[in-house]
Amino acid sequence: MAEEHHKRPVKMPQLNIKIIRLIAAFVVLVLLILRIHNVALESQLGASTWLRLSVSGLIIGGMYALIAIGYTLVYGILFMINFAHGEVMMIGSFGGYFVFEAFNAIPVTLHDGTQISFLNAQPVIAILLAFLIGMGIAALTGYFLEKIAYRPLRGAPRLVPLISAIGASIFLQNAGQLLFGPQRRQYINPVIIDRGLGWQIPIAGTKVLLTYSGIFSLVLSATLMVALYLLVQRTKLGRAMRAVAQDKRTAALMGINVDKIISQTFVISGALAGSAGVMWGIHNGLTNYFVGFLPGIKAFTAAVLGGIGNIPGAMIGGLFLGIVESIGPAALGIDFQLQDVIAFSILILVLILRPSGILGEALTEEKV
Amino acid sequence: MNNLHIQKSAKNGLVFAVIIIFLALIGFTVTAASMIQKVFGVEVSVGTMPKYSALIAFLAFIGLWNGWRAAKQTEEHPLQAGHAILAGLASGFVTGLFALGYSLIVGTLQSNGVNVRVYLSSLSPESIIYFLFGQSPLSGGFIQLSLSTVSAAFGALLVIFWDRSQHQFLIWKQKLSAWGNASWPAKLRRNVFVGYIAMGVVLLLLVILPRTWGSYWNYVMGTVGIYVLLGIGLNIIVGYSGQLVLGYVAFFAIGAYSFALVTAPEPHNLNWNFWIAILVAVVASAISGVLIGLPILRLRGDYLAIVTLGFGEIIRILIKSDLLKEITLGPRGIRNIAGPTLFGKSFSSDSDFMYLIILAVLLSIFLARRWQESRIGRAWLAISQDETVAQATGVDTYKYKLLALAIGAAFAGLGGAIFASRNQFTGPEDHVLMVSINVLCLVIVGGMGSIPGVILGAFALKGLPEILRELESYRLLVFGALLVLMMIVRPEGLWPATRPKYEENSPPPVTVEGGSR
Amino acid sequence: MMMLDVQGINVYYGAIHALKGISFHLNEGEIVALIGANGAGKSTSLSAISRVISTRSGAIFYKGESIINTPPQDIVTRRIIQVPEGRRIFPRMSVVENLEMGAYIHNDRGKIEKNMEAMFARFPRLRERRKQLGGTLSGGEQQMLAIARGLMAEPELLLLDEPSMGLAPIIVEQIFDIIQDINQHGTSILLVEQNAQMALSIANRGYVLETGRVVLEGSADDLLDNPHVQEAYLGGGG
Amino acid sequence: SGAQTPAPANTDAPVATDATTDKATDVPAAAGAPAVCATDEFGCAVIPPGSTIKLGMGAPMTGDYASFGIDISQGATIAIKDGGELDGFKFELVAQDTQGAPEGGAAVANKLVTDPTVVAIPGHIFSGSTEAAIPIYEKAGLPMLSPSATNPPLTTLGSKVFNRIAFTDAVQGKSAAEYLYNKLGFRKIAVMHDGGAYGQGLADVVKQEFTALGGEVVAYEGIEPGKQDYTTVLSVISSKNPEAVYFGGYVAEGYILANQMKQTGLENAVFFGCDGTFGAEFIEKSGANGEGAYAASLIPPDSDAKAKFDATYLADYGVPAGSLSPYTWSGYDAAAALIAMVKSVAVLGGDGNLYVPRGELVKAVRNMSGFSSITGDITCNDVGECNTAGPTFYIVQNGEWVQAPK
Amino acid sequence: MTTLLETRRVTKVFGGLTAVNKVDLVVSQGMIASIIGPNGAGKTTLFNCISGFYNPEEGQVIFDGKVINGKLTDRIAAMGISRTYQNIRLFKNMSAVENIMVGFEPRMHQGWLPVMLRTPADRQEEKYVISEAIKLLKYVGLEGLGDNLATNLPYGAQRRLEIARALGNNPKLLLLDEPTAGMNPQETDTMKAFIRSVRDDLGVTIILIEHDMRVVMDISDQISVLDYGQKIAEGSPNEIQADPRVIEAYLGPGASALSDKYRRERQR
Ligand SMILES: Nc1ncnc2c1ncn2[C@@H]1O[C@H](COP(=O)(O)OP(=O)(O)OP(=O)(O)O)[C@@H](O)[C@H]1O
Ligand SMILES: Nc1ncnc2c1ncn2[C@@H]1O[C@H](COP(=O)(O)OP(=O)(O)OP(=O)(O)O)[C@@H](O)[C@H]1O
Ligand SMILES: [Mg+2]
Ligand SMILES: [Mg+2]
Repeated sequence: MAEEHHKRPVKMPQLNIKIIRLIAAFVVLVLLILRIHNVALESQLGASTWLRLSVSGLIIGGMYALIAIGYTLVYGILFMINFAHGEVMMIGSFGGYFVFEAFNAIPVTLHDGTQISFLNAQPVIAILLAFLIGMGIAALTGYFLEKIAYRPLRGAPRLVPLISAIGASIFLQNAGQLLFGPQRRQYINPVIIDRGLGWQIPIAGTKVLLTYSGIFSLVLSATLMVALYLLVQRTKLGRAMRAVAQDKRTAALMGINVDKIISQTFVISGALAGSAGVMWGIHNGLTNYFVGFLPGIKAFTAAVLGGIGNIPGAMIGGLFLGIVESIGPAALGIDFQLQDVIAFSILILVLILRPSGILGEALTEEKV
Repeated sequence: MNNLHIQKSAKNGLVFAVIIIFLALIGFTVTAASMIQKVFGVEVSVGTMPKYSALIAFLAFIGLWNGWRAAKQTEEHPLQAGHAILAGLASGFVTGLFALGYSLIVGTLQSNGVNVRVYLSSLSPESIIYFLFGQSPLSGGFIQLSLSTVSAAFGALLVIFWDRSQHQFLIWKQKLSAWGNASWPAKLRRNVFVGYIAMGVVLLLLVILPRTWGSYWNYVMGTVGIYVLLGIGLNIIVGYSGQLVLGYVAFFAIGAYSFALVTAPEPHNLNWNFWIAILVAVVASAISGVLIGLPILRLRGDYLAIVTLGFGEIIRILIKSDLLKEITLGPRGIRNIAGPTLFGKSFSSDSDFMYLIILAVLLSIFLARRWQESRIGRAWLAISQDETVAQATGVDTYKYKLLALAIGAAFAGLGGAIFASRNQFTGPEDHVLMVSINVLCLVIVGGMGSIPGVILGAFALKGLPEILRELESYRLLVFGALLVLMMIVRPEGLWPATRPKYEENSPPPVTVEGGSR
Repeated sequence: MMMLDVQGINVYYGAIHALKGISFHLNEGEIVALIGANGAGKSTSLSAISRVISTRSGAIFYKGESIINTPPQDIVTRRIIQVPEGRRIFPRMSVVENLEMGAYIHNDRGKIEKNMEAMFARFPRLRERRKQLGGTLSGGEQQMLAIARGLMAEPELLLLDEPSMGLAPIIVEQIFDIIQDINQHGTSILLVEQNAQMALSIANRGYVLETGRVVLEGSADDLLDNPHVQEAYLGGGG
Repeated sequence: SGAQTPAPANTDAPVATDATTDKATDVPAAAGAPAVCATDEFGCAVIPPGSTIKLGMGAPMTGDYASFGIDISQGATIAIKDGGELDGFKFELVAQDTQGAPEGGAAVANKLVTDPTVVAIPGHIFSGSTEAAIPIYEKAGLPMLSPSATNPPLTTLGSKVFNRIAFTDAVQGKSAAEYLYNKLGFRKIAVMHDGGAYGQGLADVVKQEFTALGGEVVAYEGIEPGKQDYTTVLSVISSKNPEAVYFGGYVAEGYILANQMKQTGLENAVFFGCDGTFGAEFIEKSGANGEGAYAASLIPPDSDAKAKFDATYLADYGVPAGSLSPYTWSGYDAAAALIAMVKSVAVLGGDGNLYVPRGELVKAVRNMSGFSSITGDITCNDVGECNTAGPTFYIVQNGEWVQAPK
Repeated sequence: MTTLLETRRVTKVFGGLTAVNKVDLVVSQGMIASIIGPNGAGKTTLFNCISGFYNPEEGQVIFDGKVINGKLTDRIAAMGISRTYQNIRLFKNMSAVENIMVGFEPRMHQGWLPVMLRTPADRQEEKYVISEAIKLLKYVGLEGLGDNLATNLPYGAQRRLEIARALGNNPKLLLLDEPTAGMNPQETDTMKAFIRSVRDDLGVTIILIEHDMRVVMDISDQISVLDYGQKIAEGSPNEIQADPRVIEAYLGPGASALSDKYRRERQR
């Protein structure tokens, strides 16, 4: 199975089709540019608006990217779409929620006698712990998910684990609802990353608010992504993961414990999802059992957009999708309701032009 | 019995501890107990908890299972009674300890006036007290501990009995199958008329049942039937031609909406005839299949999956968007969709619809089989297994893939039209991603590429949740778990596909177990 | 001393009974050849020793200890290394990375570097291609890489599966030279080959497998002179 | 309440079974059946001793709208508890999962009509699911009183059984537009909605009415609910400088918008919500950002009935009133009103069975008048709009909802 | 003899690597032509250019007088070029007969409608294909194994099944990529005879890639040698065996000579 996959089959593009495609792409591009140009001229969207749009796109995109990496990591190794990944993120987000909630309940008296919560007295500890716990339980969920729902299906036809993943996703979502209730729960952020606070950047007469929580999310996701990239490229564990991805049996012949590596992959991918979950909570101020569904689908899209199985691809795909989603409707002058229509249309367009994603395997022709 | 065994048993106990505590946390213990009580014919009165005996029965059942698993894990042949019971005891004890711990924590919190429910919403005071058998946390916990240990030991005993009787059981089984292969059942099986008679009985049932089983079952079975239709369509795309499509609902939506728009008084007041409208729906879906297929069929595997998923979402969002509100009435949906008429007479009762659906399903099975068992089916299969080589062997892959998509879409369109007509209403909420996922699941749960599989799968996917309604809010939880279980137990599907035979008088072919590639 | 002792192992692929109670052994320092037709079970035997497939019954002893319950990764740490059929290079890893994968069980960086140098010295072609991705190497280069990768683990017992398959005659020559050389440096070798002529000419002893059974065994020279072997595996004595 | 018709102890008249209806309403020709059952259009529901009188509800209990279904059904359950007994018979709520979809609505309706002891439906939740269910209940003669199906045309379908206490989008939208234009004096507003039938319905009406009054709707945007970042759309709206942002949708999106308006240059625009965004949750989750926001409501915020309900809910389910989804109170009211109506028509038969004449009940619900409830008095008109009064508008001041000047 | 296939300065580049470099090849009707060369010389790549998998950057492939490069693989198959693969590529989960029947695809004409209606023409075609496929099965010596899934067949049988599938569309030209790889000498001899009989019985022209010199030298009418993508020699088996460049780049001292060498070494 492994061999069938790493030679990602791409059909031989024929010359005429190529030319037609190029022309079509060119026409679409010109139309897009014209449209954007017109809209930009007509609407009075100032520079500040564009900046706001880009920043919010980047932040959302960063989170998509984090989740997408989890998808890609697992896909790279098992060639399966881990449909339950979004739910793992949801569970992570509850981990962070409960840490904040608990810390908020602990009162602390400051030197000057004022009463504040431990959450605000030691925000750094609180945030760190929230991430640790969120990532921890998400990692644990990932670990058991693999062990229970996927490991028995090793070697089954490709779509079977997908269905198992869908079942697991339904299970986890409902477990979340039953455990924590259907209502949304508000994330009590430490004040220093409150969603209303941030840097005021004056632009063209108005001010643009860059929230601390947003920038924090962005920086954190960037850091995590780089760390992960280094892990996969530079460390022995990373090499082992790549080896397992390329050929499980031969990997075993090198002395790699394949099951262990797969477990570890799920743990890492779960932890990433968990961090995204906590971030999502902090940035948006709430969580509930359904919070993983939409980002899950989006991140999956991002992973494919970037070239599924490819870690830098997932990052780029996530950021790209985030930005397209937020700038797209404004730039094209389309109703925001159609945000996802634009996002998916761009996806289709990109894949038609680059059938294996933005950074997917360089388009070599299949060797037979 | 060594350290390793003890460790294994403890680990098993831990697993069951997690299960028990999870079930308690989501309040499933109460629901399970009430169901047990109901099975014994005692209704649970409103606003009260079931009897404690029901809870004991439920916990004992889990304990038996716990002990069973623990004893099996010793992997001894033959099983030694002492070891097995010890393993069961150990495992049960570990589980019990955790149950005790849980009881203490939750019970103490509860008695100290903490409203646990604020954090864990299923954990009502009554359910906590119920879990503690109405006792103090400590004594309630000890009841749990002893119950778990004792029942696990009995579970281990069961294994021993099973082990002892297995040999006998196997002999019986062999005898039975030998007899089945040798005497009249075998003759019956080989007789073609038996097949015809069986088919006749099924047909007769299909004719009689809709009249007799009431509107609810007509509705549920009608839904199952519509999903069979969808399943057969998607099976052509995914099962036969091997293209993973996750946005199948798009074609369903196009079928439902085009049918609705040409028959409903609002918004266009066209009021077309039912049969013409059905045709329109089928053709519109098929054309949309071709149109979306043209640019994207070059994509393979998961790239195709995500693009079609996107397409499904695009259609759904467009339907409810402001942009198309004039045409589709936006999120409100379309009402007063026409029902079937024949010679000016209306056939819109639930059993009429059931017959219509049965007819449509029979027709689609007939067509799907025709295609499947022809050169087209072979070409699809070849494409699904090795597209590159199929093409180099002379198969016009592009054409066949488009054909599969168009036919699959047409079936979805038919399903959508019947669906809209039966509900007399359709709205964007009917065409969400879950529909695609459900149809994909039923195709694979049933056994990819197999038509009987699709039918079984549709019962599993759409019938099961209806049956599980008894479970109330645990319905989907259990359903999700069952889905995972089904895949693990039968990865090749409930009724896997087989290949037809062409060579006469050939020796029986060697088969390989499992569907692994 | 008997290094590897395989006693009556049975292997099934689903319903296919691939190995029907095969027994053979290998003494320290030997080259032992397994020959036989397609599907005779040669590769399966090697995989059974590496424990990447499971045996239904039978025993395998390595240096006197049973390894039947040892997982594959621990087989490798005991320095039983398989160079699998069809090379199975990691296609998206560079030559260097592939070699490092071979040394996965080792942690001593210095020694790994040294071994890698030794491999490059033995296969200069690989040094030229050190940055190239494994998947783009030609068949012969891949085969060299596969052997070098196996040697990076510092094997005591090397299981070689058809090292000459699909290679140009001139490369076959080189490969056989190398095998002999490795053996002379103290590694025992279990060699599976279609090219029975060559295999037996460098081996000490050999076994002939047919449809999952050992049908002949003996010293390499005896086998080379055996009329059945000559007819079936040596191309009519050519 | 109590039996309106005296129960004749021994009527020999066989009870008619309506051929067009389902088994559910078939009444065995029992000696104890009251005469009214023979004449009733739909026959009688027979509740044998030991059984409960069931109210059936179709609601999303799973999926992304589960909080609506669960909250409303739990609200209704409290009403059941408060409803007490009728001649020794208890009431029970059977809430079934529709997942909020029309398909699920029809399935549940079909399921509920097969249970002969289900007498009335305090539902469904969501207009689509309701719409698919109406024809089924129509046939079986089960009166509906929906707490939350607000799509205006539902009452124009000519249904005998469908009634609702949620007020329609048309009524609310019109008064909101007038309030914005006349009372607050705004001339440039942005209109937003969540893309759902309810939210968009409202937004449409507001847009149309506001324009008709002479105002300008500078932006009309739908958002996709369930997301948690709407800064992009708000940024674009902010560039059009509206004086107010009207939003049709639910509180979950409402407070996110109110919060994010402050980050996107809409600090000075007024957030004007609807009854979907009313509730303590809005204040709790928008904090200072919510100050000055408007919403509409049926619920008197400080009524005793509401306080009592909120306390019971917190005790029973651990959820504070602030986190409840809108319509939870209507769920209580719908169930309470139906229980009262059942009590008014049910007859205890001579055989110990309780008989509920279905046709009578349908009529009783439609003729309901002056039933007092948490959300105000319920009086149904001839098409089943039981809440024709306009909404009251509220504004957040100092972290509390107070009634806005009329 | 008429020319069936001609390549003119065919060139295929991968990234920086010129895998096939201006190769001219002429194959006449009825020939068995062999292509040999070191690993990575570009033999398989040349096959891929001929059968349409790759579109050469430069040069032309002319089959039966028509330029075919740039055409899709299924069109080329329909014109009468069939092939097998270096790593067996069967439709694993289809039965052996079905595999062959797929090979008949270019010769079948019934569309989805006739198939749906099961018209007499369709039935007749189907019947014909089944009987022909079973004949082919017999021809390649797999009689009785037809209903087995391809994946369950032994290796040698799979190789022959691949050839049977390739013969399904009644090809004029058959490309065989290392048909005897992984076979022992006895099996190799059987395959050699079989290849010859395909040419003799069916009149199919064959191009063969092989590393086994006993096969190549015995049955080839013409041998072309590739090295680093270029054709370095061409001629009859005797000419090639004697060509010093070929010996240096490819043949080496020869297999039997080698084993003698080892034998002597060990005996010392
Ligand atoms: N993964 C598998 N699934 C099913 N059967 C298999 C599998 N691998 C091998 N077999 C079967 O097991 C038997 C032995 O195969 P094995 O690969 O060990 O043979 P071999 O002697 O190495 O042959 P070769 O010369 O072709 O490499 C054959 O009949 C083969 O078809
Ligand atoms: N799809 C591809 N992408 C990149 N490089 C390729 C591709 N296919 C082949 N090559 C390279 O082109 C060269 C020629 O390969 P080819 O497969 O034609 O060799 P060959 O002569 O068939 O060798 P062998 O005898 O080992 O099969 C090799 O160096 C190979 O690595
Ligand atoms: Mg082998
Ligand atoms: Mg080759």
